Amino acid sequence: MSASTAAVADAVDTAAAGRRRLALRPGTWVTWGVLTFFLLNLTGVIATVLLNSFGSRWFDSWLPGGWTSHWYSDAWKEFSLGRVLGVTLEVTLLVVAISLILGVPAAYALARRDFPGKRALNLLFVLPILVPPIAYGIPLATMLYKVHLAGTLTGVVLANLVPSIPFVVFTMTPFIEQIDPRIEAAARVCGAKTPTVLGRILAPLLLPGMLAAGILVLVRTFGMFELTFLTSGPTSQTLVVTLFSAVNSAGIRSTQSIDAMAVVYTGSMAVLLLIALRFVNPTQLVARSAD
Amino acid sequence: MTAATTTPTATPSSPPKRPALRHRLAERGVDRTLLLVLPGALALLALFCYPFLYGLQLSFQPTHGGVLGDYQKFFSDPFSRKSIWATFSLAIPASLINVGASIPISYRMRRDFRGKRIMLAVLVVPITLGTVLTAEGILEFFGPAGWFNRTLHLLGLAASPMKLTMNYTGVLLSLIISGFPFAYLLTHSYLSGIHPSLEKAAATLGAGWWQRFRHITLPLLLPGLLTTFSLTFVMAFAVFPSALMVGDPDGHTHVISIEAYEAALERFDYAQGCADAMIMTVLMLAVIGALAAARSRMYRGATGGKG
Amino acid sequence: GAPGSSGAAKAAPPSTLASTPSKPVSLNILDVAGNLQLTQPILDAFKAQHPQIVSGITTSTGTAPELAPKVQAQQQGGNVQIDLVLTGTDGLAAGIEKQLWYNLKPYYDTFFPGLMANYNPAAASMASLAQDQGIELVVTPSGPLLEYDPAKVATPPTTPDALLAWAQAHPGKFQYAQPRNSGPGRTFLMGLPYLLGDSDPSDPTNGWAKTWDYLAQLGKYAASYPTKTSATMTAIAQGTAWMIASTAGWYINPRATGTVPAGIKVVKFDNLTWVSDAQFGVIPKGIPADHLTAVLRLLAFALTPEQQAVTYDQGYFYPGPAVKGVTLAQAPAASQQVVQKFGDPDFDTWTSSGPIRNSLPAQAQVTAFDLWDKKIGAAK
Amino acid sequence: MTAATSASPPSPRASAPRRPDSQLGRLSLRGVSRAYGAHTALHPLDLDITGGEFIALLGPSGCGKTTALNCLAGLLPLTAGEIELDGRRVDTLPPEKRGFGMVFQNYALFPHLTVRANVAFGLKMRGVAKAEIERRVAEVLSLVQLSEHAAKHPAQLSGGQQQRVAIARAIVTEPALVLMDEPLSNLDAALRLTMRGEIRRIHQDFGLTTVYVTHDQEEALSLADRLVVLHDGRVSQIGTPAELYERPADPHVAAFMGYRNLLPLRVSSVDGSTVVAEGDGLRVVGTAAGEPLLVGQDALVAIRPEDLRPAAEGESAVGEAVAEIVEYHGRVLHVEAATAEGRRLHLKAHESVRPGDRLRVAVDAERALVFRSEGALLLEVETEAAGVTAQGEPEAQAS
Amino acid sequence: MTAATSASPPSPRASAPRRPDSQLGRLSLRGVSRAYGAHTALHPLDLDITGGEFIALLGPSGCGKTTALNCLAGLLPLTAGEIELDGRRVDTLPPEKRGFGMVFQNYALFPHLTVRANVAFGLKMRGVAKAEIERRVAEVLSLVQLSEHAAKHPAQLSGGQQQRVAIARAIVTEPALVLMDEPLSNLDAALRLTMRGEIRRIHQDFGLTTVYVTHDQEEALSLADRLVVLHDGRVSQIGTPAELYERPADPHVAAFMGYRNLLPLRVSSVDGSTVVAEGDGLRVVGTAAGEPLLVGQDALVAIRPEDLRPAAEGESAVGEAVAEIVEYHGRVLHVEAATAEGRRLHLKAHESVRPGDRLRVAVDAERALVFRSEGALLLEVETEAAGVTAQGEPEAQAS
Ligand SMILES: Nc1ncnc2c1ncn2[C@@H]1O[C@H](COP(=O)(O)OP(=O)(O)OP(=O)(O)O)[C@@H](O)[C@H]1O
Ligand SMILES: Nc1ncnc2c1ncn2[C@@H]1O[C@H](COP(=O)(O)OP(=O)(O)OP(=O)(O)O)[C@@H](O)[C@H]1O
Ligand SMILES: NCCCCNCCCN
Ligand SMILES: [Mg+2]
Ligand SMILES: [Mg+2]
Repeated sequence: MSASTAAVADAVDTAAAGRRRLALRPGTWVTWGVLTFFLLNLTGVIATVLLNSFGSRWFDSWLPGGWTSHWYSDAWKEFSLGRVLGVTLEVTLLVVAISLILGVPAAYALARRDFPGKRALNLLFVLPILVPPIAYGIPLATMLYKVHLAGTLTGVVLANLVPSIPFVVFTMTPFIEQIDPRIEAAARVCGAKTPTVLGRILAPLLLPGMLAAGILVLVRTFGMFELTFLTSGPTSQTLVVTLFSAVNSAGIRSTQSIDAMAVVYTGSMAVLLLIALRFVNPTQLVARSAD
Repeated sequence: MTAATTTPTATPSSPPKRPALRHRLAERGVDRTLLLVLPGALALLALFCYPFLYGLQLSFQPTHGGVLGDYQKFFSDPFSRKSIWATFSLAIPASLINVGASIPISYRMRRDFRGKRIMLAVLVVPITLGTVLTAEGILEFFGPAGWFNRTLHLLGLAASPMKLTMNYTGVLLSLIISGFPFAYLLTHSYLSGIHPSLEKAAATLGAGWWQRFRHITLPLLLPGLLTTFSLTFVMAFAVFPSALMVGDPDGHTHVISIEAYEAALERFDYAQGCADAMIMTVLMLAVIGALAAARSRMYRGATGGKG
Repeated sequence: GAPGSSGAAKAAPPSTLASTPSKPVSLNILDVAGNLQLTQPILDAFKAQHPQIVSGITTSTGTAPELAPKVQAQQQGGNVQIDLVLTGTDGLAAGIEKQLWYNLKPYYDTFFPGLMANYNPAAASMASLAQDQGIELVVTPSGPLLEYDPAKVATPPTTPDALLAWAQAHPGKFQYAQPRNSGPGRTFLMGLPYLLGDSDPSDPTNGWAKTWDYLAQLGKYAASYPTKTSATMTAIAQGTAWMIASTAGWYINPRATGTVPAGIKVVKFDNLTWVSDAQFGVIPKGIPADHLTAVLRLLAFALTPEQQAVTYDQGYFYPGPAVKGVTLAQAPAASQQVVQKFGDPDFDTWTSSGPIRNSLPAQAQVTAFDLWDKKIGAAK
Repeated sequence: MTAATSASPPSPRASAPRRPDSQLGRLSLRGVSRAYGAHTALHPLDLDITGGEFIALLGPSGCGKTTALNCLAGLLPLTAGEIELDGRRVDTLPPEKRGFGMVFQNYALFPHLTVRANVAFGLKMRGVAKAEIERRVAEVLSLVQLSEHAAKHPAQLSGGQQQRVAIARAIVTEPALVLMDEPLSNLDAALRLTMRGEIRRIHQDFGLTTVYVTHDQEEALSLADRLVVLHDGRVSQIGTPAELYERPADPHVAAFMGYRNLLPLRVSSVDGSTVVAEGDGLRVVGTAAGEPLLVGQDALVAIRPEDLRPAAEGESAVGEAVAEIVEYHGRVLHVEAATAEGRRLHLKAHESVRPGDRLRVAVDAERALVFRSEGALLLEVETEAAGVTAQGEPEAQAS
Repeated sequence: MTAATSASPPSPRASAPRRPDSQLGRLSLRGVSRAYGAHTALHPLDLDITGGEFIALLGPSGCGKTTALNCLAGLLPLTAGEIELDGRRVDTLPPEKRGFGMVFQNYALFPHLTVRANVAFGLKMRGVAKAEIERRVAEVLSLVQLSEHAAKHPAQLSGGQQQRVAIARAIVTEPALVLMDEPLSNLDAALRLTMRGEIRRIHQDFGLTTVYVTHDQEEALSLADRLVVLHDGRVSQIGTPAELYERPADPHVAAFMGYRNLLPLRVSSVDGSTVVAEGDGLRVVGTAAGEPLLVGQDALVAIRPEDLRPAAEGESAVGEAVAEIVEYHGRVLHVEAATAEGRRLHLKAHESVRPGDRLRVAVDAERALVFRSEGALLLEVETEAAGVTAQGEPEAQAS
């Protein structure tokens, strides 16, 4: 990789430039070394799980002793993955839809207006991302029990909205800020009323942003363990919680079928990720302009 | 929220009263557009603030002892008190390693090269792995008979397998695997926000690469690094499932979230669980606040080419 | 300071129940013992055979420590969502202490005629732990046993002293998991007082002097104590441990599923006193009468000999059946094959040769675990 | 030096053959003003605009031009005052009801719509029939010479083309009034010149009434029938290009109109409108402009560089200065010279002048305007401030 | 119309009294060129720069100006050629070793350092003693009139002030050569004028040798001793301002130098250097420029607007045209007129002209330059292309 960075433009280079690159070498080597080491380990971590899920058994050896796919059917049956995936899908889609409906307008107002109390409001929208989910999840679960929503799908969706709404707000903000307010003004001057401005001008322009935010919330909700764990019941568990219970609950379970479930989980995430990366730059998955 | 919709108070001086108020509010940015934040804000008030305050209030109603009974209990029981140490001793090294490694790597990766986007995409993968797969993978890969130890053995680097799982190291590894890419991508985006012409300018002024880094890039990057540190810290501080799965939850990785979880959901002592959660929040916010304070004392302006 | 508090927990059970729910109900079953491994086929069969009773069965899994708080929270919220809990002695006892389960005695005559008489001796003995607040479903004499890799251990120890000597000769190669979280670990712990001749095997605090002393010795040479049994299984599978504490179920099942190589062998201590283990179905107070009826019908169904035979399973809780006269020959063919292939031919003679004792009551177990943590675990 | 005769301005400017009638009779602004909190961005503005006129709002950055335009468009509510269109009050109408057209500084094209759809947008909003829309859009696009780009998206167009789309979009609805906010400021010099011509041509051809905001006096002078010069939210002067160019009402307007020499002197004698001002070794015989002057008062004398010429033999000179910087501007040289007392003079020279040459300069009395000075330091401050604000706010802090 | 006499250019321009000696004797570029992959951004460039000279690199966007400057600064390695500074080869040195000063288009001020620290940076890097640094920074800051802003951060300064900090930073180390990349392009018109003067003054006062990149011909003409006009990475012409202004080497340079009328005609007769070109009802008697012409060849006739004047009675006119757009520019009017055949002519008028007036225009033969046409369509294409590329890339699509 380091060769390709250097190669492109500087193919016909002067001696001086060559000398300068030479001087940078140790640092470059260390850097790429660290990165390669990290990626190798990462690959190893993923690959062992993947291989194990297809291995009939894997003891003291480099590779499994035989190959099979029955762990997947086992896991599917044992953990009722069909139902769990259905619930997961239902929860995530609801969370995405609701957090977009609540988050996008809020993001719009926050991005476009300066008003007294905006700092407090911003804080309200930042805190749920900063405070550890366990810390507010425990009282939230307690409250949901009181109102008979704990253990229900509704309860899980409500809990997951807490980090998702802020996430939509902060993902959307740069997208909204990119849109020149004068475009809205132009539409108005052209005779467009508010609904038309929203529907014909803003919505199409914000669509990439909403897709990005939606997919990111989808990915996050799919993987949100703590809140779902604290608030879900038997019929409202998502895949990640089932996966955790499978690892942690009593009983003898073959690691292979757990790994098979983990692969199903990661596979679904990877698909979502690939879709997400079509709309957003990788750095946007973690970075946002709002901090 | 705001007085956007309240009835106008009489303003005797100006004859057209209604427009004047609307105008005065509009001047301060208050108009009907603001109603748009209302649903989202109300949802968070109901689902975040209210439960949080409810938990706070609950934490002052312990089953035994006075108002502060549960807080006293937390701090007087050495086992629970030690969870603070366990949390910090994981979160701080993990964040330092993640941010520290991100700096040189993003510094090198600034130039454009073929495959950069793919490289970045690969780095996003761990964020989506999920704690369970990461934990399983760590157990298997770094375990005594895992590829990691087998490779060490093959290379003659270790006589007996290193114990890297079910202990502090395991959790640290999982925090690095999930946290490093996150820190890297953030650092990368902060770094690419620094206009390359600044370093070029420094070069024409006689600064070598180290001086350019030391005097120009680093100071400009520092606020971003602090933010990155804060966010990685937040993630590491909240560590929960992996502390259970690849750690030693009754010992060195008995972090504060486990303490809170056990109090509330294994001992059915919600008051204690809430008190633990409050302690956790306060500690976390204290660290974030300190970092933010440090950050506010630094240069935080534009890092584009222009001043 | 518990969230809300309603009278649901104190609600008296309905005194009379119809024999069939007014309309088919959907049941939520929580398994905190791994019991579904054995009983899932029974649930499926019940659902298939009694659509007029259940319209659906949802199962989920959890851990025993979470059980009581979860049920308690639901009961106090007046919103009990769990109709049946499948639990070991730990969850059972925690609920009894907090009065979370229905007393089922009033329904014995209607739903479980001749219940106690039908249990085999080991099961009958264990059933007393339920104090009529749970229906025992399966039982196993459990252990303690030792599993070893014959490629590395030529002659396995058969006495505690021999084990200690072997561990001393092979430091770090003997392993058992933390008793609090591991069946084999706790069976090993509860079996030692009998093997060592301690003064009162039922009193961990005052009667286990030899045991604690022995474990402290052993701790010097044993490998570290993992939090889960499966870690010890992995260790022996991967060759990092050569000998581990085990039980009948843990010996057969992982080898059958391929988690542990089939070549691993088991050995029993001389003069072994078995420590039995059992699993129960308990019903949280506060579920609707129709659900209660359905659950009771389900539990009764599970105790029929045909269904009990299913619990031979893949040796997971070997043998499994709690009811008299259910033999391996009645079990499904696949089950028979597994047990024949991966079980030890001597198992049946072993279990009939030694005395079988109940495992400690839950409270005493907790005491024992705390002591172990303090005296043994903390020393590592 | 040649005595350039002032060209008489082409007063009723437009006379293109196919010029249609204006949609608008008269637009009246009465005391229109706007405050942002405590800061008054636009002090009461009175202005009557006749159909077909081209009005330029001119002034430095931050003087309130955009504010005024947005008030007209309805994008900003007024703090006070009213706007009447042919006797009908419009200031209470939302922008979409006013029926004006507007061209924004950065064009504000709808990026997701094609050129054609951008232009058609306003007609669609008005519910014009489809066939009619097509016809009118095609007509306007051909007028702005963009017919072959109709299917493109704005991002695929050059700056000048985008500019023309913005104009087309604003005029396709045949609005009573077209508002333009610095429409050329994002273009480079050459293109700005070309587009300036286009705008004037479209204004004439379509019979538009146009209010045009700019901070470029050359642009304003060359385009407008009438100019409104704003300063700090207040009107400094309203007049035709020639009026402003020849008779600026105050030193601000003068500075804006190219009177680059602004000399703070003291009035030494007054004779009717002829005033003599002296100071620092300089002596100017000039014409009183603005308010009457008294002997002894501080004055500000405004002279264009092209009006300062070498003094003839025996002629009384303004003063003597040494050329410091000589810039070549093709046919003329621009000279910056300093007097012994350090005063800087800007002048144009047609002969060869070199740095270091001593120059005796003179000015015709009617070319030197003498204003009453509102404090001697004002000039300095003013020049500096222009430097600061002209650049606009420093980049917003990223964070 | 007045026949403006061409001013003779002030050749050895500088002669300020306290002018120090230049640090540089001679800088030679030999075949300096640079390619990006297959695209050659800069074709071999030969140039000798003498100490104290002010050289402007002039050309439209994308012509390779920045590339050339970056090659000089060492920020971009050369593809071929060498650079010698007083006989010492410097093109192999990294930028930090060359000791040149550079002013970037966007200033590239260090935003986290105060003005003082920005200026001191280069001295600090060279390990100059603290007291000495302080002295020299103070001196330079007072020279650029920023002493009272020394403690501010760049973001707190106006554009012009930032500009001056950038210059101060580049010159404080007394570099052999100062490189400036469009330093004024981000400023508004008024400030640009002021800062232009400053740059020239600093160049003189400090005895600098300066290479200045711009796409603004007026700026280049007014500042530089010598201009290098680039076109598509190749040198079109190198010469003094007057040479370029009066004798552009090709139509590109002419267009750049303000010959706004570029008429594609056909050569009808050649007599020594006097050429007659005709077409579309126009007839121009002009002077051959560039390569020699033959009768019947396509030619491009370049005339400045200010050189087109009303034909005198009986004088043979270039042609007749109807005024279409008349712009008021103070003392002169700018007229755009169209011939019956649709040709557009740009001219300046000092008398009153109104749209619709018929004009007979003439030009002095020596003011009309006749170039051999490199294809008749070239002009059209060229003008359009300038419009497109001058704006730079169209705004990036928001999304
Ligand atoms: N939303 C606002 N809130 C507060 N003050 C404002 C606002 N908009 C403009 N101003 C202030 O009002 C004054 C006039 O602003 P305006 O935008 O009308 O100036 P302008 O003449 O258009 O300037 P420019 O040439 O820079 O566009 C300025 O001082 C500006 O700072
Ligand atoms: N890094 C690069 N890779 C490939 N091509 C480049 C690169 N930098 C510049 N070019 C190309 O080289 C040519 C010259 O670019 P350069 O930046 O020198 O132009 P310029 O004259 O400075 O233009 P401008 O006035 O727009 O700054 C252009 O065609 C440009 O597209
Ligand atoms: N500025 C980055 C904020 C992104 C918040 N997401 C962090 C949580 C990742 N698990
Ligand atoms: Mg404006
Ligand atoms: Mg450039």
